[in-house]
This record gives sequence, structure tokens and C-alpha cells, in this order.
Amino acid sequence: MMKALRLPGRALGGFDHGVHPPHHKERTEDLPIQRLPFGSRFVMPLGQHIGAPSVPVVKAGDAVRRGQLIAGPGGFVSVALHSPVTGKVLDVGPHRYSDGTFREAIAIEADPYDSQEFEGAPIDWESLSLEAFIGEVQKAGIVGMGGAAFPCHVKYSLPEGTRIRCLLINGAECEPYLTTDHRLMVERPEALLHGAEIVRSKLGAEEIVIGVEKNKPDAIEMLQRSIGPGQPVRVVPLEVKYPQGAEKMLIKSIFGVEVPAGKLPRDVQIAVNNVGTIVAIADYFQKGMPLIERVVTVSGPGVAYPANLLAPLGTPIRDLLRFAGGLKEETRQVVMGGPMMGASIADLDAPILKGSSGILALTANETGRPEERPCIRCGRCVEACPYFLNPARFARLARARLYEEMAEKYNVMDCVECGCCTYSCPSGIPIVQHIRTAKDYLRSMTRKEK
Amino acid sequence: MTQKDPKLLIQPGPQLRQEMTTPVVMRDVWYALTPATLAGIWFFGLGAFLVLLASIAGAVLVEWFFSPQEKRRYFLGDGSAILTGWLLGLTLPPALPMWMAFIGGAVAIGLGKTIWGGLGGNLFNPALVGRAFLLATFPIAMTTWTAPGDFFSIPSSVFALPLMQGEVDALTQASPLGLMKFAHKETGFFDLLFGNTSGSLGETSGLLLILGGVYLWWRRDLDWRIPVGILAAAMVFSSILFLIDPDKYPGPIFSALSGGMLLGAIYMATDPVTSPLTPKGTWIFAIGIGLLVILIRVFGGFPEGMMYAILLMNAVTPLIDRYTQPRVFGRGLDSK
Amino acid sequence: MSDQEQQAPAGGAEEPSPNRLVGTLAVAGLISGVIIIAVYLATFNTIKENKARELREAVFRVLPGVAHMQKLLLKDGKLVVSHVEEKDEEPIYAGYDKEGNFIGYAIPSAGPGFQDTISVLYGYRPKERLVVGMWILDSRETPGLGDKIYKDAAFVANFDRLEVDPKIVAVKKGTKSKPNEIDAITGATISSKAVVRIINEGNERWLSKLPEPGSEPAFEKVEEKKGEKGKEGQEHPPGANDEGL
Amino acid sequence: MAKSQQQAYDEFIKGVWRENPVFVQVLGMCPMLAVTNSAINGIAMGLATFFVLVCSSFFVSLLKSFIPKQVRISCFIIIIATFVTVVDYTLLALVPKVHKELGAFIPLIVANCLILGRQEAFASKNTIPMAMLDAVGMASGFLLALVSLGGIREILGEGKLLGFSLFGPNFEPWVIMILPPGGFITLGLMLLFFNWVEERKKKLDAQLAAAEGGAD
Amino acid sequence: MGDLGWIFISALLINNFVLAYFLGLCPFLGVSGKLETSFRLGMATVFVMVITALCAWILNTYVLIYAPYLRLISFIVVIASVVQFIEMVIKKLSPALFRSLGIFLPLITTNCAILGLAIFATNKGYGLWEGLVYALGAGLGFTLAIVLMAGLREETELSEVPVLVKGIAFNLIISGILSMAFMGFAGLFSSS
Ligand SMILES: Cc1cc2nc3c(=O)[nH]c(=O)nc-3n(C[C@H](O)[C@H](O)[C@H](O)COP(=O)(O)O)c2cc1C
Ligand SMILES: Cc1cc2nc3c(=O)[nH]c(=O)nc-3n(C[C@H](O)[C@H](O)[C@H](O)COP(=O)(O)O)c2cc1C
Ligand SMILES: Cc1cc2nc3c(=O)[nH]c(=O)nc-3n(C[C@H](O)[C@H](O)[C@H](O)COP(=O)(O)O)c2cc1C
Ligand SMILES: Cc1cc2nc3c(=O)[nH]c(=O)nc-3n(C[C@H](O)[C@H](O)[C@H](O)CO)c2cc1C
Ligand code: SF4
Ligand code: SF4
Ligand code: SF4
Ligand code: SF4
Ligand code: FES
Repeated sequence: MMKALRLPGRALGGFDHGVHPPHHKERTEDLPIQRLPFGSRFVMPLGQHIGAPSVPVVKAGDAVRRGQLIAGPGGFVSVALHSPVTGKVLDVGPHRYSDGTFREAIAIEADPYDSQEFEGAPIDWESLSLEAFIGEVQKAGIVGMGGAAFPCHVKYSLPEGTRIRCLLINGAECEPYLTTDHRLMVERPEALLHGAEIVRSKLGAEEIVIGVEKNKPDAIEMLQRSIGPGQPVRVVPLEVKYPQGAEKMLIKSIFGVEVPAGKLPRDVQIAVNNVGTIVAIADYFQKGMPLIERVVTVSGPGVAYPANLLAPLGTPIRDLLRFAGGLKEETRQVVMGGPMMGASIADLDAPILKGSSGILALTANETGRPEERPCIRCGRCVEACPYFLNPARFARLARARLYEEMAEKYNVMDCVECGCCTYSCPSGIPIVQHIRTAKDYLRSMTRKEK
Repeated sequence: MTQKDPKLLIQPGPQLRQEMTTPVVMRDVWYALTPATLAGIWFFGLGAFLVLLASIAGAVLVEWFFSPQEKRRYFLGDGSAILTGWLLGLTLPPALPMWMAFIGGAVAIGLGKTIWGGLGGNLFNPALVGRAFLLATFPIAMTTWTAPGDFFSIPSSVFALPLMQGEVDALTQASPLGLMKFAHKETGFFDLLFGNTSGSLGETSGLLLILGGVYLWWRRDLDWRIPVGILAAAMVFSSILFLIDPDKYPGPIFSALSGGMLLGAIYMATDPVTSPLTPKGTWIFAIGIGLLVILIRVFGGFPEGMMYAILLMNAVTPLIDRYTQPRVFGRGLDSK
Repeated sequence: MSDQEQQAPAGGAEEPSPNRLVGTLAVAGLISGVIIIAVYLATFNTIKENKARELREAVFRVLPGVAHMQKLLLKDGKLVVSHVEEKDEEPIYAGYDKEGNFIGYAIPSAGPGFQDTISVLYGYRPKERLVVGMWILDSRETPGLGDKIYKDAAFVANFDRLEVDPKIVAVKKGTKSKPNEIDAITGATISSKAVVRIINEGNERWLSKLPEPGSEPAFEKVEEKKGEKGKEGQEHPPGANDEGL
Repeated sequence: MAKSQQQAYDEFIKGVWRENPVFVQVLGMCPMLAVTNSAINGIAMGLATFFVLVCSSFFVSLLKSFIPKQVRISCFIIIIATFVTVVDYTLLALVPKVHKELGAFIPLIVANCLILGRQEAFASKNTIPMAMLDAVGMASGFLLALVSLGGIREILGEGKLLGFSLFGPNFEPWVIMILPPGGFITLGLMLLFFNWVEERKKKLDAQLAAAEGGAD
Repeated sequence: MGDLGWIFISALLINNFVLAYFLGLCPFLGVSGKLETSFRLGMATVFVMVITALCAWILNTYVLIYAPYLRLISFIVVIASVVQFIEMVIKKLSPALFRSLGIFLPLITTNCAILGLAIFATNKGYGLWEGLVYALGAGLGFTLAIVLMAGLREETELSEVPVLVKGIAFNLIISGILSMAFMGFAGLFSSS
């Protein structure tokens, strides 16, 4: 077992390596969250989280209310889905996903005459047992909103003998452009603190720590001001560096502890949640509202009026872009998520999901890539990799298809695909892509062995 | 659909890239070298400039000749061949016959780079492979150093016919290192710093070399650990020797400023291709060079050991790289 | 040409007996021994003569005016004349003129040069405490640079009259000013200094052990059958150094 | 008869060119690189090897049926060592200057894999005439390689060939050619050249074959 | 630098058996593909060389002064037999050591570096200690060269060396450059 966690009073000096991309947050960081008007057609993919897809409980033609359960969890590592609007189920079947593939989804047509008010009642969380609380979180369909969309209740289901001493709230938001967590911290600090308190007390943690990058001074100030007397909450300002928000880096920065490879934060007695996740939990227990909407930053030089939008899940990306003034002529690429870890969007009619923190329209300026040239062994990638891997070696080995060697000698499976290496390579080598190929291959091999 | 979609690119992340590209890095090194080169030409005259040009020509021609037709522009476009010829030229005696400098440049690229698979494949510093070849091939011409002279008078040896010897008519003068090694005489600090000594083009003006190095460091083009490690190791080693016998052994300042030390430490040992990848490896590499330089200079058969020190450590680099893999985050910390 | 022979070098027999194996080896060894000894005997005299001549030539070169020589060994702190091959011997050679008068010693010495060990033979006249000649027996110095220590007549001539006191010193070419200095070769300072150091070491080793001038071992005319050949060594032709090895 | 003549010619020529021990099989490099800094040394070493190879092959072929398999390598080595000793003494007696240049590398002919390899692969399995042809061919190929390598190194390294000055007194010698790195690099480049020629030939052959195929 | 010290440095660096004398080229070019193997081959070579120096000294001192003409043959036969004997002993005593070094022993015993060591040590007239130090230097020098070579070659496995160059030609040229770099050691500790 790990040694007991020390809870130092201040940040312990940050993590090593990483990169400093220009953060471009000035476009949206001061724009209040706006509610996106309801559109007419919504698509809720059944597998928008990590784990088993949800199981539909409605069929074509059913009328649904906003917040009504439309799909139940498909297993333990799975969550419920709720209707984002009041309206009618159009069909349950394959729909286009943002990467262009077709996936099972429930399509809903909004009732144009409905007020789309959400009606619900608060839940008495204080009397819930831990198991019941976990069940509620699963029922609320809450997944990690920090990007991975990992079902939240799974994180809270601790194996025998594990204890959480600290709830760490991830407000780093280190991806360029994105400001959703930032705005939530500024505008809804009470909800955040309330949600945190719920989770803390249920998990039995001693302390809540909120890590925020120093480029959000207003958020830090607002949180600090909102902390009630006696609340065991600390707000820790962090160095501005990518990937500060990766949970293991965050833990290293704040506690000076390395989460061992292959282990989870809970193994060092920490639970990590994104700001958005905690706010969603607060909303559920305060208002009874399951996860049916989220804040999305629409930004990038390709849109005229960047914005932080509170949008119902399932809204087509096109609607968000239209609200932000539409795509400019020079747009070359639209990305879902941040520009470092996010993926290109192939179809603008695809919906936003629980994990979509941003829609970015990028121009040739950002998407241009240096011509690929031979690796000059400059070591920039090595010095960028926060996991202390050897990306230059990966690229070389992958080109020679020596995937096994990559895993055996160089721990390629530890790579989180943060993209720092590719970002920093002056020779334009798509290192992460090579790594993904290798990992896919290795995974398929282990699967075959089984 | 109300709005016509622009044609959207689908590309894997990360979408952002930092601005530095390999050709820009190489060009930065050009800029950094320019002041010291101009100063060198000013001191040694046009002849030295011709030698430099010949060496660059040799390098570029071979690079052109051996690159596949469709990739020629691309190969030459990264500017590394010119850099190789340039750096080689900076280490040559100013009165070297041009044909020798040309052969040096050709060998540098031919044996030092092309054979290894081009940019990034070579494991030895190409410019120094060229120089080592020249030194072993034409040892006398390569160790005939002329004093700084008139700007417009070109030593006739520069124009020696191919394959033929050049008569050195300029004033030959032992370089500071030669004086040190064979006569135990130190050259003054300011002469070393400002470059009014005999030697090669690129080693005379220490101050400008350092300025260029600072520029490169500022542009993040070179690994500061290498020059710092080399100079520190060399100075510590020579301080120890100096304390033992100040009459016989050079002091640390002289060691750091004389000969190819600065040019080698700032521009050649730092060649990204042939230096280790990891920071720890880089320190080992740098300290190894620092110690070898002094070892060769003081106890070896040559007045200058920079070139051999770098080449020898180049040969060790694959081993260094292999044994200095960084500790992967979250691995191997059971003891903690 | 029979085809069967092609595949069976060992005669195709099964396990030959160990005796057979040892026997074969013994026979092979015997035959080879016989051949070798035959060649050895046939070439023995020529080789011995060659070696002796080489040595004599070298001694004659470093000791001008010599007509006869003999080998001296240090036995119990005394130099004695030796005519037989002995193991672990470190000989020097004494040179005599036609009348058998002592002229000087030829002293071999060796040490590290630029590349590898340099073996030097030098002539020494104890009366004047002078080095009177130097000859490189063996070296692997760089062609064109270090090999000037024997190819460059001017350098070799440095050693024709050189005082050993207090110590021989190599100075930069053209700055020789004292009788114990030599001009080093430009571009091969290290080899030049190595030669000087080797001679100095030879002196250190031997000079204190030499008998008082005048009491050198006398020339013993034992078996001087083919000493006539040494005539060519009468004087020291500067150019003759070339390729003489 | 015509056929066996053809075969004999084949055995001979394969060693000289097609299976040249140095350029194609890359055998016997140690003794050859060390001493080939001039053409004359190359010739001397080549001839010494020639003698040893031919004599050993003769004896091995002659005695092949008497030598039990288990001790054949030892016997081969004894035979080879015998002839190397013979060469060593003969050179020392007849041409002491050459012997001095080649120095310790003459005894090392014993270790030359080429010689042992030919005994094992050929002489011990073939008739005396065939073994002789093979040995002479291989040895000639070796000699050819030594001479050409020594020649190139001498021409560039001293501006001479076999001691005759080629470029006049002002020639600047390429000292490296006589030094060890020159040996490595020159042989490397020669092999490279061989590869290139082979490649060209293959390409041409392929083209020819294609053209003929079309014509047929 | 004492005499023994210089003998060691000279054999190790200045007159490296492989890079300056061209001895042991075939293991050097043939076995240098993998670092691990190269290192073990090097260690085995050190071992055999030290034994060789011992054998050569014994032979030179007690046998060959009476029969100099048997030098070559006796070197070969004696070295090969002694190494074979030791191989058997090692196999008995330490199978692990045998597995890591043993497989190389028969490979090495007949190569020219070993024989060369015996002959050079004899020609230079080295005594017992000098011979042993010489063997140690030469063996370690061989190890150094082959380990560096293996490192370089493993690295070039992954780069795009032109097909035409790959193979022995390339290895020779790398050796040439390495040999050029080792020239830097010339004159070490011999300049006064
Ligand atoms: C490279 C990388 C960068 C990340 N950046 C952030 C971030 O900026 N903000 C964030 O909340 N989560 C970020 N995450 C996700 C966190 O590691 C972690 O999964 C998350 O904070 C857990 O909270 P959640 O489950 O509530 O989303 C990042 C992950 C990776 C691998
Ligand atoms: C990077 C670099 C490496 C050098 N390496 C050597 C060297 O290895 N040997 C050398 O003689 N000169 C070298 N030089 C030139 C020397 O600095 C110096 O000018 C020369 O050794 C003077 O020696 P000399 O007195 O023998 O003529 C080098 C120069 C540079 C810039
Ligand atoms: C390839 C090469 C071989 C050399 N060989 C020798 C040599 O054999 N002997 C020697 O004394 N110097 C040799 N040198 C020169 C020495 O490195 C050193 O520069 C020289 O001894 C300095 O002499 P100087 O001050 O008279 O120029 C060689 C230099 C090179 C580049
Ligand atoms: C900081 C820096 C230093 C360099 N130094 C050298 C050098 O010393 N010699 C050289 O041939 N190329 C040098 N290059 C250029 C390039 O890396 C070199 O041509 C590659 O080694 C060719 O594969 C340098 C490049 C950079 C960025
Ligand atoms: S993508 Fe993987 S290898 Fe690259 S920097 Fe991130 S963790 Fe390291
Ligand atoms: S950043 Fe790119 S060029 Fe530099 S070492 Fe890494 S892969 Fe090679
Ligand atoms: S060991 Fe044998 S095969 Fe190898 S190079 Fe030497 S002679 Fe040739
Ligand atoms: S035994 Fe022969 S083939 Fe094997 S490495 Fe030694 S010399 Fe080469
Ligand atoms: S290793 Fe040198 S001949 Fe075999």
C-alpha cells in the first residue's frame, strides 16, 4: 500500500516537462455563459461515455419530457441517458458521429411549442448511504466532463481498503481556447463548492483542493471569496503549462506525489473531478436535473463571435457555430475539444456530447503543419513529454514497425497521447499518430492472445 | 442546408504546432555564426573567405549530387548542408589551399552524412568528420597557421592547383594552443576574447561566438547544458592541473577561450543529431568532451583536442542514449 | 577423375579409434616439424648474417670511423665482452677502429613516440661526452611527418656532435644555439622530442655504468670472419639514411 | 574434355572475380588491410598467401583420405602453419626489407580464414588438380585485391605507384591513405563500388531479359 | 607515465588492435550487431588474451629459446589447447559463466588478434608483467572498439541507410571514422 498522503499547505512546485502553447483564452474568458436557444432536432448517441453503451428505454414515436430517462445503463461501467428536450423520439438507430462514423443513437424532435422548462425536485443527499449515492450518480448519467467522459460513479466505488483523503477538483483547464471550467468557477462558485461538499462528505475525504491555473485570477479570487467559514477547501494556483490538467500531473504539482504507472489517483488516496462534473453533481442533487446540458466554448479564429454556450446535449454542432456567427470563409478545420487532445470534426450535423468542452474553428494559421522531415534528434519531444517517455524513439521504432520493442523497452503504453511531443517537434513528425498505431497494434495483439 | 460548409480538414491531433521548424533552426545557426564569421574574415582577409566558400561549395555539391532527383530542392532546402560546410570552413587554417577545403566539405557530407542516410541519420558530426579527414590527410597544411594579416592580400597557397602543395607565403605563426603546448606560453586574455590571434576563422573571436550562442539559446535552438558542461568540465580539470604546476599547464581561462573550445562547445558539440537525447545523457556527453579536450591538449599529441573529443563522444552517444533513458513518470519509485 | 572421392574426405569410416586420431596428429606434427626444421636450417646462416649485418651497419652509422665492434653486457656492475646469445640481455656495443683502438659505444634505447614505440641506436663517445650519431631501428611514426626523424637528413645530422650535459634538449627549428640542443622538426615536434627523450633515458641508464674513459674493454679478436663487409660504414653519408630500414 | 576444361576454367575464374575472396566474400581482411599501404607490400603479402594457400591445398587434397574427420581442422592448421613458417623464414632470408615491412603480419596468415576455409570447403573434398585450380584462383583473386588496394593507397598516399612518382614533386600526399582509417575507408568505398557495379549489371540484365522476352 | 601504464594505454587506445592494427576484424565486423553479444565477446577476448600472454611467455622463456622455429605452431597449438582446457574447467565450475562467455571461446581462439597478441608481445620482448598488461590493454581495447561499434550499428538499424551502402561496406566506413576519431589519442602521455 502507498504511504499515507501528506496534505501540504501549498502547491509543491509543479510537474516537469510539458509545453507552453499560446492559450488564446482571451477570446472567451470574459464572456458570461449564454444559454443556446433550443433547436429542433437532437441526437443522443448511446455510447458517449467510456464503457458499455446505454440501453434505450424509449422507441420511435414516444413522447419524452426534458430530463426524462431515455436509456438505462448497460452495465456497471455505464450510465443513464436523459432527454435533453421535451419532444418526440424520432428513431433509435445509426446516426452520424462527429468523426463521420455511424453509431447507435436516439434522435429526438423538440416540441416547438414547449417552454422547455426543467421541472425537478432536490434530492436529500445527506441521508444517502455511499452505495445509494453512487447509484444516484449513475442514474443522473454523470460522466467526467474533463474530456474522458469516464462514468463518475465508478470512480467513487472504491475497492475494499482504499480510502480517499482528498477530493481534488481539476480547474486547470490547460487546453488552449477552452474557458468552460473558467466561467463555471467565476459564475457558479456556490454550486461548485456545494457539489464538492456533497462528494467530499460521501467519500469521507478530509479536504477539498481546487487546482486552478494562474491565468484565471478572477476564478481563483471568486472561489476564495465564496468559501464558507470552516469549509475544508483550499484553492491552489498552478503554473500555466500544458498538460497541467492531466490528473497525474495535477497531483504531482499539488502534492508532489507521482501516481505509479498503471495505478489510479485513488491509490494515492485522491479522487479527481473536473469542475464541470462537480457542478453537474450539484445540479442533480440541488435541482434534480440529470446531465442534459453542458457549457461548451465555441471559439477559434474561424468564428466571428466566440462564446461560452450552455447547450443541451445532442445539439448539432452547426447550431452552436451558427449562434457564434457561423464559420468564416477561411476556416479549415473544426475541432471538438481542445486543440491539443481534441479531434477533427467530419460532420457539422453531428451532436455535441457529454464530453464536448469546446468547438473550435481553426484557420490555416493554426492547422498548418511543418513539412515532415527526418528526425534531427533534437530532444525537444523528450523534454516535452510529461511522462518522461522517449517519443523520438517511438517514432523511429514505429517506422520500423518494432512495436513490441516500444512496449517492452520504452513503455509506450504509459503514453496518454497528450500531444506535447508532436507539438514540439520541429521536424513535423506525427509522433502521437505513430504511438496510436503502435498502441492499437499492441492492443489487438493482446486481445488475440486472449 | 442553409450554409455551404467549407471543405473541412480531418487531421489527427494535436492540432497546434509550435512555430520552430528544422529549416528555421538551421537558419538560426547561420545568423548566429554570421558576426563571428565576418570578424574572422576581417582579421584574416579575403583568402580566408575563399577557403570558407570552397568548403561550403564542396558540402553543397555533394549533398546535391547524392540526393534523389525529386528530393533535391527539399534536401538542400533545410540548410543543413550549408551549415556543415560553413562550420567546417570555420575550423580550417585561413591559408589552406581551396581544393583541400573543397574536399573537406565533400567528405564531410559524403562520408559524414549521405552514407548514413542523410539528415538525422549520421552519428558523427559531419563537419568534424570532414575536418578529421583533412587533418589526417594533409597534416602539414592543416597545421600551418598564419597570423592575421592585410584584408586584401590573399596568400597564394589558397590558389594552389588541385592535388598540389601550396607554398605558404603569408606570415606563419604558432597558434595560442601551439605556443602553449610546445613552448608553455600563454596568450593574453583580451587577445583571445577579441580574436587577434592566429588560428582558424571561427576560433579567433570568442566574444562574438558567445553572443551567437546566447542568441541560439534564446531561440531555444541549442541545449545550454552542452556548452556549459563542456566549459565547466574543461575549466575544472585544467584548474586542477594549473594548481599542480602553473608553469607547465594552461589555466582555466586560457583553456576555455583558446582554440576551438568555444566554436566546438557552442556550435559543434551541440549538433542535435549527434548529441544525446536526454538531459542526463547530455550532461555525460558534455562532461566527457570537456575532460577529453584537456586530456588531449595537455597529455596528448595534438595542441587541440576539441575535434577528437567531440568525435569520440559522438561514438559513445548511442551507448549514452541507451543507458540514460529517463525514469518514466510513475515507474520505479518503490523506494520512495 | 573419380566422383566417389568427392564426398568422403575422412574415408567414410565410422568412429576411428582414438589411437588413430592421435596417431594422425602425431604424424602430421612430425612431418611438419621435419619441413620446418629443414627450412630453418637452410635459412639459418643467411638470416643470421642478415641480422648481424644490419646491426653492424647501424653501429657503423652511429659511430663514424668504426671498423670493428663487439657486444658488451653488464655483469655484476661491470661491462664485459660477450660473444654468445643470451636471454634477457641488454647489450650495448663497443666500436673500434682498424687498429683496434676504442672509439665509442653504440647504445640502443627505446620509448614511446607519437604512435608507437621508437627504437633508437645512438653512438656515444665517452671521452668528449658527445653523442656522435643517431639511427632509428624501428618506428611507426606518421608517414610524411613523424617519419622525418629518420628520413630528414638535417634532423639526423643534429646528432652528429651533440653534448649530453646537462641534458639534450629539442628546441624549435632554427633556434638551436647551444651544443646540447637540436632543432626539432616542424610539424613533428612530438616525435623529435621523443627521440631526444629516448636518448636522454639511454644516457641515464648507461653513462654512470660505463668504465672510466681509457679503461674500456679491449677489442678481442675472436671470430671476426666477415668483418670486412663493414667498410661501408666508415663514414656517415647523410643521404644514406633514407629507406635504410 | 571440353566440358571439364570449361569446368576447370570456372573453378579458376570464380576465385578471381565472381567469388573474389575480398570483394565478394569479404574474407581475409585483417592481414590485407594492415599491410596494403603500398602496392609492393600488397604484392608481397599476396604472394606469400598465394604460396601458403596453394601448398596447403595440395597437401590437404593429397592427404584427404588419410585424415580422420575429427581431427581434420587441427591437421589443416598444422599444414598451414608449416607453410607459413616456411614463407616466414624464406622471406626473412631472401628479402629482409620486405619482411620488415610486413612484420608480424606474415605469421598471421595462419589465421586467415580464407586459407582454412578453402581447405574445409574445397581442397578436402576435391581431386588434386581441381584443388589446385581453386587455390590458384582464390589466391589470384586475393592477390588482385591486395594489389589494387595497395595501389590505390599508394597512389593517393604517396603519389607513387610501385615507387615511381606519378604526379611530380609538388604532389600533396594524402597521408590518411597510408594510415589505418584510410585502409578501412578505401576498402569500404571499393566494396561500395562493387555493390554499385553489381546493381547496375543486375539492372542491365533485367532490361536485357525484358527486351529479349519481348522479342521471342 | 610508467612503462606498464604506457603499454596499457597504448594497447587500449593509441594502437588499438582493431582500429590501428586491423586485428580481429572478422569478429569486429561480424559480431558487432548487438551490444550485449559484443560486450560478452569482448570480455571473452580479454580472457583469452590474458591466457595467451601467459602461454606465450612460458613458451618463449622455456621452450622457444631452444627451438625458435616452432614458434608459430607451438603458439597455435598451445593456445588452442589451453583455452579448450579452461573451457572445460569453466563448464564444470560455473555453467553460468560458461553460457555467457563459453560459446565465444572456440570462435576466438584461432583468430588473428589472439595470435597477433602472442607474436607482438614476443617481438617487443615483453616480460611476464608487461605481456599481461599488454594483453589486458589489447583485450579491453578490442572490447571498447566493438562495443562502440555495436552501439553505432544498433542505432543505424533504425535510420535510412541507403541499401547500396548497407552491410560490410558501411561497417568498414564506420570503422574508418571510428579509427579516425581514435587518432586523437596518438601521442598520449608520450609528449614530454
Ligand atoms: C493531457 C490531458 C490533459 C487534460 N487536461 C484537463 C483539463 O485541462 N481539465 C480537466 O478538467 N481535465 C483534464 N484532463 C482530464 C483529467 O486527467 C482527469 O481525467 C479529469 O480531471 C478527471 O475529472 P472528470 O472525470 O471529472 O473529468 C486531461 C487529461 C489529459 C490526459
Ligand atoms: C572545433 C574545432 C576543433 C579543432 N580540432 C583540432 C584538432 O583536433 N587538432 C588540431 O590540431 N587543431 C584543431 N583545431 C584547430 C585548433 O584550434 C588550433 O588552431 C590548432 O590546433 C593549432 O595547432 P598547431 O599549433 O599545431 O598548428 C580545431 C578547431 C576547432 C574550431
Ligand atoms: C595525422 C597526423 C599525424 C601526425 N603525426 C605526427 C608524428 O608522427 N609525429 C609528430 O611529432 N607529430 C605528428 N603530428 C603533429 C602533431 O599533432 C603536432 O601537431 C605536432 O607535433 C606539433 O608540431 P609543431 O609545433 O612543430 O607544428 C601529426 C599530426 C597529424 C594530424
Ligand atoms: C545547434 C546546431 C549545431 C549544429 N552543428 C553542426 C556541426 O557541428 N556540424 C555539422 O555538420 N552540422 C551541424 N548542424 C547541422 C545539422 O545538424 C547537421 O548537418 C546534421 O548533423 C546532418 O545530419 C548543427 C545544427 C544545429 C541546429
Ligand atoms: S503523447 Fe505520449 S509520448 Fe507524446 S508527450 Fe504525450 S505522453 Fe509523451
Ligand atoms: S522533437 Fe522531433 S526532431 Fe526532435 S527529437 Fe523529437 S522527433 Fe526528433
Ligand atoms: S579472421 Fe579470417 S575471415 Fe576474418 S578477416 Fe581475418 S582472415 Fe578474414
Ligand atoms: S573464427 Fe574465423 S570466421 Fe569466426 S570470427 Fe574468428 S576469424 Fe572470423
Ligand atoms: S580476426 Fe583477424 S584474421 Fe580473423
